[in-house]
Amino acid sequence: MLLNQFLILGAVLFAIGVYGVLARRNGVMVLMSIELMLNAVNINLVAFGVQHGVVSGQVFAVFVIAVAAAEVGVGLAIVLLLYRNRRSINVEDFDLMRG
Amino acid sequence: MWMLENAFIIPLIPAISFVVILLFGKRFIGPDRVHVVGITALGLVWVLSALAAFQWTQRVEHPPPDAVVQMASHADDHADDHADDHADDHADDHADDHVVVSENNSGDAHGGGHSSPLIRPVISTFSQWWSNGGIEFSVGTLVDGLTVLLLIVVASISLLVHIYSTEYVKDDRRYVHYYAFLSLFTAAMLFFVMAQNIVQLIVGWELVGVCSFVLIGHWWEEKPNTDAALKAFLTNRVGDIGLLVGIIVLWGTFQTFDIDAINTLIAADPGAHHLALLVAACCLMAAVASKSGQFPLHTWLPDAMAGPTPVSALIHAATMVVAGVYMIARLYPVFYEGLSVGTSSINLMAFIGGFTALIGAALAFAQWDIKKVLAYSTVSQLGYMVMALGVGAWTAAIFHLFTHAFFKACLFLGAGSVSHAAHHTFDMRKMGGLKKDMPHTYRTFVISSLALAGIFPFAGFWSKDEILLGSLVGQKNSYPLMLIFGCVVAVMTAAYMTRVIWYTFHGEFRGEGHPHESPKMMTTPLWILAGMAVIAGVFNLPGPVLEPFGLEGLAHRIQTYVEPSVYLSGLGLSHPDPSLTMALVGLALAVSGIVVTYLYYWRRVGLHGMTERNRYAKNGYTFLENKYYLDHLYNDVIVETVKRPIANWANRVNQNVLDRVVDRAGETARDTGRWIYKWIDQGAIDGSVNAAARGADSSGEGLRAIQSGKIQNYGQLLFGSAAVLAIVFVIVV
Amino acid sequence: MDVLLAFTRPSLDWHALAPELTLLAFGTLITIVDIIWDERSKQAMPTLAGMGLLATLVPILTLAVDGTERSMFGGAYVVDDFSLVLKALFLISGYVVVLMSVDYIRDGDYYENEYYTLMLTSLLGMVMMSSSRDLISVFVALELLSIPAYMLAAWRKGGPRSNEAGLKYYLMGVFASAVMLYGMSLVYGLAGATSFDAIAQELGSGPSNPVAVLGILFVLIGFAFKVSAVPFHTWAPDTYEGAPTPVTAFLAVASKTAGMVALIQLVFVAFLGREDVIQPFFWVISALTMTVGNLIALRQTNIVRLLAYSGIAQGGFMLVPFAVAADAPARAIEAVVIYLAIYAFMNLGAFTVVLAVARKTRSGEIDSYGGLFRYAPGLAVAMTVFLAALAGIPPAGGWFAKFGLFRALLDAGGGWAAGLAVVVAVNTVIAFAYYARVLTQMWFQPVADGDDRPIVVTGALGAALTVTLLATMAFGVLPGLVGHFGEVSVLSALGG
Amino acid sequence: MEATGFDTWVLSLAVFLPLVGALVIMMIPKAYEAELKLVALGSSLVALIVGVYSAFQFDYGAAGDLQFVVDKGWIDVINSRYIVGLDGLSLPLLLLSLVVVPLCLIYSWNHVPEPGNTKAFFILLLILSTGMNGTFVAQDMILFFVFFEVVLLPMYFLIGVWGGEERRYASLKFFLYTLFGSALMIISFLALFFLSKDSSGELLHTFDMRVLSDVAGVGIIKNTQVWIFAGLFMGFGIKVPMFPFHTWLPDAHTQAPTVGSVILAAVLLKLGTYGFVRIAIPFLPEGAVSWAPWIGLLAVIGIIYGALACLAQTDMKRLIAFSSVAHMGFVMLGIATLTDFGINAAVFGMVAHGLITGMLFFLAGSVKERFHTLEISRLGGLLKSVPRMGWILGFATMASLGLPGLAGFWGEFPAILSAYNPGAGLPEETFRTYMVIAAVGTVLAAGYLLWLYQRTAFGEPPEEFAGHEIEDVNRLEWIAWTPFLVGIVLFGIWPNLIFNVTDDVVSGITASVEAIVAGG
Repeated sequence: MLLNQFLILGAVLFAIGVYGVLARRNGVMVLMSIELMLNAVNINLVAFGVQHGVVSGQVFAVFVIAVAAAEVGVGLAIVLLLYRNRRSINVEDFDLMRG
Repeated sequence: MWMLENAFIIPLIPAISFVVILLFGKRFIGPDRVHVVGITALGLVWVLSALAAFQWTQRVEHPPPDAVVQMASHADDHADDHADDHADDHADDHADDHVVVSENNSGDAHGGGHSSPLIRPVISTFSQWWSNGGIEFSVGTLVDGLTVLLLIVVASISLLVHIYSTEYVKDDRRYVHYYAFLSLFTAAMLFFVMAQNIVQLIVGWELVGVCSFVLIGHWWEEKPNTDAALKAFLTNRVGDIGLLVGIIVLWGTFQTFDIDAINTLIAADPGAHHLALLVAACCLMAAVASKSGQFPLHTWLPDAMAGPTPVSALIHAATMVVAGVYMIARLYPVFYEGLSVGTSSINLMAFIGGFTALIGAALAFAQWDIKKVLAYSTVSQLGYMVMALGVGAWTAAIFHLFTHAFFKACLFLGAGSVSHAAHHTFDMRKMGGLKKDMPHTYRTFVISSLALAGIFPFAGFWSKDEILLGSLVGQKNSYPLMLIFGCVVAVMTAAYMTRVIWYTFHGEFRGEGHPHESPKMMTTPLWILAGMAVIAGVFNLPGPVLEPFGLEGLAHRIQTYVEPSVYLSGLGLSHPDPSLTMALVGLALAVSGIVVTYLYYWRRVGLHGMTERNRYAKNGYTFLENKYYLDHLYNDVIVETVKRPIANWANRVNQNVLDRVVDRAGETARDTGRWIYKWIDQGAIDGSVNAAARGADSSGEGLRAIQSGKIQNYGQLLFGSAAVLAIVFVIVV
Repeated sequence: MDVLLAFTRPSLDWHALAPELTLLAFGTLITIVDIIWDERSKQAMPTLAGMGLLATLVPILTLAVDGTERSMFGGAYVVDDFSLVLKALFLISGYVVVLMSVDYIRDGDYYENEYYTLMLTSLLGMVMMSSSRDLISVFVALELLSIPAYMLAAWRKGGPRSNEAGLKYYLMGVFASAVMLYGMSLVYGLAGATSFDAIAQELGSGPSNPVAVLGILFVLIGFAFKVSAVPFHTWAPDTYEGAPTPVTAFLAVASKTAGMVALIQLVFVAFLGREDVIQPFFWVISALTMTVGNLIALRQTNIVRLLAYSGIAQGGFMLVPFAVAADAPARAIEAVVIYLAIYAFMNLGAFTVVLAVARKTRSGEIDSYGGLFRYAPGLAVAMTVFLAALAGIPPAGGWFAKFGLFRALLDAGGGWAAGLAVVVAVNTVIAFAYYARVLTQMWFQPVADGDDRPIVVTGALGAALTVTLLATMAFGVLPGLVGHFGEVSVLSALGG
Repeated sequence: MEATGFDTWVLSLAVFLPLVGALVIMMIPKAYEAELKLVALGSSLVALIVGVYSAFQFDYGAAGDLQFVVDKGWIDVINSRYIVGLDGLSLPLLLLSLVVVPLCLIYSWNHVPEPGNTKAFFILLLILSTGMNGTFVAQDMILFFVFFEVVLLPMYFLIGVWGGEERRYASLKFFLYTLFGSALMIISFLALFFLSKDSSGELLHTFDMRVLSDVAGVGIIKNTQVWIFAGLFMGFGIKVPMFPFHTWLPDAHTQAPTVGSVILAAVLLKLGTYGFVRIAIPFLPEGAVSWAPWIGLLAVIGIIYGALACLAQTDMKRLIAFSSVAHMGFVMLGIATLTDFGINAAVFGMVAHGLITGMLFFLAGSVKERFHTLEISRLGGLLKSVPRMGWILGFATMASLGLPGLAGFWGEFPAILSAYNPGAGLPEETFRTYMVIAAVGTVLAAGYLLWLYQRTAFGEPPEEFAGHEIEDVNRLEWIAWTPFLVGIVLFGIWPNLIFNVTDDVVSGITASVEAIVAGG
């Protein structure tokens, strides 16, 4: 099977995700980008799992998906909290503490 | 022989009296009565020393079998009773040395001109003093003729000075401390002269130095006194480098500190370790120069006159300053071999001695302070002794040491008595005509002066004559240069003493107030010393003088009793036969000196005012008055390095090349310390440390920039460094 | 496909799982109690939580006594001495943190019950982490301990700083774990299995493979983030400063320890074969972490932030042994474990003092410690001990931790190790420079704003203080106590 | 030999009694000042008595071997044990530190320096004492290290809390310097632990100093030895302090409170030199041989340099501090010769310097108390205003410039002497040069000390103090000082009191060094 294509897809997705995290100012978009990265990982895992013909890859992927859900939940909660207190979800604004 | 074996008691007594006076002086005894303690102690010391001297003569007259070195067996005893002084491995070859010694002795007993058997010194050692590297070093006493001679001298002078002082420093602000330290000094000096090993020599040497420091600075409220005290101590310290190194070299060569052993080893095999001995001797010469005021380290001695006059008499005329001479005599083999006295017609010691004698005498002319005149005269006489030792006339030197002690002490005490009368001034320009007011002082002063000048039949005549004789005949070949020095000095000595007497006792009284004779407590010691100045000569009369009276037996007593032939025989010292001509020449020179000066001052003939008229003479005079600018040299170079001018000499700065050079040197030297401290220590070393600290601090500040507070910068940093690491590792690994 | 269908229910060793289950039980219990009597239950919460943690220690003890090594889920989950030691450590530090929290949480406006629930959950994650020997279980444990921590960091609802702390921690956290996961996926891809032993076999040796290197690096980086190693530390200072102080202590100690545990497993079991990657990586990282942490700490004026950077530096010290992981594995693990144990107590102690002082001064500035020795000598002395320990000065505990590092390095020997040793030496010196600034304030300076009323130390804080102080001193005077645990954990971790 | 019965307790008591005292005092509230003072003095005195007892029980015939040895398990994981023992090398130094502490307590009995707080002050002194005593008896490197470090914090606080103007800077500097040194030192210890082999080539893996000095570094190749020695050199050399690591000393001394300076000079500096003799040289003979010339060089530089720096000082206390640099230079020179002569002299020098410089610092402290200045230019006429103190100062000065008959001499003279014939494998010419330089140093010493004395004691007291009635030496000072004065005289007159004790140990050390050098 075409392992490499999957890997490349994964890598590309991952790269996009990274770019998003580092470049987008909107908190929510950052969260999305992280999801993107996680899915890149899932693709890799599943692909490898199939290549090796073992189930663990998919199991791992399932775990990742589950955890990702939880993470995003917490993430949104925090962003919401910030929005309530600061009226902004622009990650650039949050630099009360530095140095 | 009990006294000789237990000689340690002698220094112990004044030591105890020191402690007693210092601790109980003020409270229990009472400031006005402390001298009783001191005098009693010294009286005791004197008796014991006399006893020791007597017992020594007995030992020489009827030597107990174990005292004579002839057959090898004694070598073994000796080896045994010294096994604890130096490493055992030495004991053996030590024994062999003795065999050699005895052979030598039988060899040149006749050539050496003395048939007396070689009497071993009485050596008694006490518990191990210190130990190191498994070797145990004992403290002990070495008593022989030289020791007892010094014992007598120190005890007598010190006793007389104690008595004299009761009047002289009466109601002084520190009467108690004064007597305490007189006692301590006496103790240290006695300890020094009976030292059994060279470490003890150092100890005594330094202790007397400290006492002189304390007593010179006795009136420490006035800065000049303390300056003088410091100058004395520091100059001696400079010499002590030599002492330290020299003794270390001796240790390195012979692996023992034991004086007896060292002397015997050298005497046994004169040729060996010549280089080491040369180094050692030169180093020790430096010490001698500093302690015994030899050129060029003599400048402290005149300043030391800042101390109370009795102190000057005791320490800076009779006893401490001869410590150097004593050390040469004590370790004579070292110097003899090291400086190859026997084989060359000139050597360091003789030259330094002669030269010192010369300049000392010359400087004595330029002084107006009576004590300074005497001080320079002391310098010159010490030079005489060193010169005598340098030419190999051991006995003559010691003989002169003996006689000189008495008449010079007498002169100092006389000067003290004068100033006591003339309102505590020592400036001869404020004296004059004291002859009638203080007859006793006058007479004793004149007698001692004659003795010093070397007029027949006073003590000085005999000893000086022997020195001149020694340098005439010398060892193996004569010392013409030294002979010339000696003669010139003889003339000058006579001359400057006459000058002193003129200015002090004759002419009109130039001071204010009514001078009066000093009380008994001061004149009595003067008379005693004057008496000695007359008769001290008899102790070493040459045979011919005595033949008419059929007393040949009494000839050369000092040579017989004092000379440590057991050490010297190996060196093959000779004793020149007395020569009438030499004696007459010496006498003539002295007389001529007196006569010329007499004419100059009393009869007003001669080149009066020459120094005013003649430019050269004037320069010469200034040159003398400035003591050859040596003081500048020391003050600037050496003392300024030590940060503060020790003598207040600003008024004597001359526009003189030497001086300007010296000034610069001084400036530079003085700031060295400060410079090093400022730049090297605080600047370079400490600076770098602090700089490191600052660097860390500021880099910390710089790094804080990373912590921008912006999440995404964090992210970039995170992923960026991740990427970098990844690339690096992927490539490298 | 039959492979996928061949599923057999794994055998569960209940004794082995007892600690986790107890913890879980108490977590749920707290929630239930909260639901039943919400307001009235407030007082009981800390007690419950504390009891839960102590209760959890019981099965751990029984397991330790029993001593047999238990393995489940095909080696994905192992209970051995190593894991037991660390579980105990987690629970004890958790207990101290609870003690620290009691008054703090009660007096501020916080959701109290959830706070403890989340803390227990996070601890559950840590406890699991110490047993995980498999990529999946490690990942799950990691998230289980992290997610509650994200929330706790933001726990001061109204406080913008706290929110910001939470956000930063969260975003960086998930970002890092995404990176880590990517690395894991690659590793998995090459090994074809998730269990560490398998990975060790597959990656262990053989020619270097860029993908493997990349995978390993990313995985390590994920945890390097967790232990706030430079340059992945950036979140730590801000989060520590913003988060409620007990939480900060929790993050600085417990979650850092968790990260270290994971690293130990990964490095010494899974990747040990690739020392060509591991050792240089950790050499660089640890040197960087120590130095940067210390240098920046020099410039801090806020005590918590100072402790944050000091914590980063300490993390750097802990990473040092990894740089000789392959050359001297036994000593290295020993060193790390010992360091973790001692660090937990001395750092918690320091934070406890900070809490106690802050209750009076209401300030985190170092200057507010002026003259502490005058009006609160007890606290001053305690703080002195903790700082001395952190600086590694006998007889306070820290010296033995540092000693462990040197020991590992010199056991490995060689120029690189010696070089790192010197770096450590220099850093201990720098470190003292800023600890000394606190000491200076406490001892040498006049009382800040002249207010020298004594400080009342509440019972809970007092208890926390006593525990940490005693432990710190005991470890210093009789390092054997802690040394023993280091030793036992080595044997099991290296399967020896 | 393993001790039995009460003797097993002797050393532990001597070491830990002060600590116990400190703990007890912590319990006593500040209000009961008299009580806690008594407890402090009591504990330190009992420790001293125990020490004296050990000195009497000590078998001087076997001064070469350890006595009162206790060997119990301590940190098994790293195979480090609680081993303490007393031999001829430790005994004098242990007694020194045991004597100094109670005297310091007495001295500060009624006037603890600003800002007061007797309790804390005494506690710190007692902890300090435990650290110092422990270092001198520890026979296990880790134990040694711990005690060596325990000393730091108390001294840090003594300087920092009770010190002068610049105290923060001085205390931190002192601390960081020493910390750096000891960090490198522990690295070297570990290197020794891992590399030492016994004669059969077996790795020893021990911290036991007895064993390590027996094997004397066989099996560690020379290069490694040199490196390990370098670490030890930093550790001990900074403590000594040797040029150029000395800059912490003047600051620390100048800023420290009087008793702080006294203890620093009397005992703390000795930890470094003791380390050289006890650890560095016997464990690494070859390293020592290759380092000795450089140590000697730094030593003589220290001698001259310290003296010159003294001449630049305007502050009495700082001058004394720099004189320490010079004096420790003599000690290090003695050690550098690797001869029994030199090392014995060094040990003597440690004790002598402890007594003399300690005395000088006491004096400086009392002068400061009475005149509120140590500016040499502002002082003067002490002999007049406070005669007894003036005389004691003179005495101490003389002792310090190495006057024969007082203790100072026996530290200097044999040290210089030993440089004439340095130990096996050392360049003779070099060391003879050192010898001469050192001898010159003695003159400079006389220079700056007498200069100091002239400026402070001689002359008339300056006007500013003319009016006031100034108290001369008071009773407490007499009690605190007399032992020092007696010691200086006693050891000066009969140096064998110390030489005899140390000689066996030292000979043993040098013998093994020579054996190694001859063998290699």
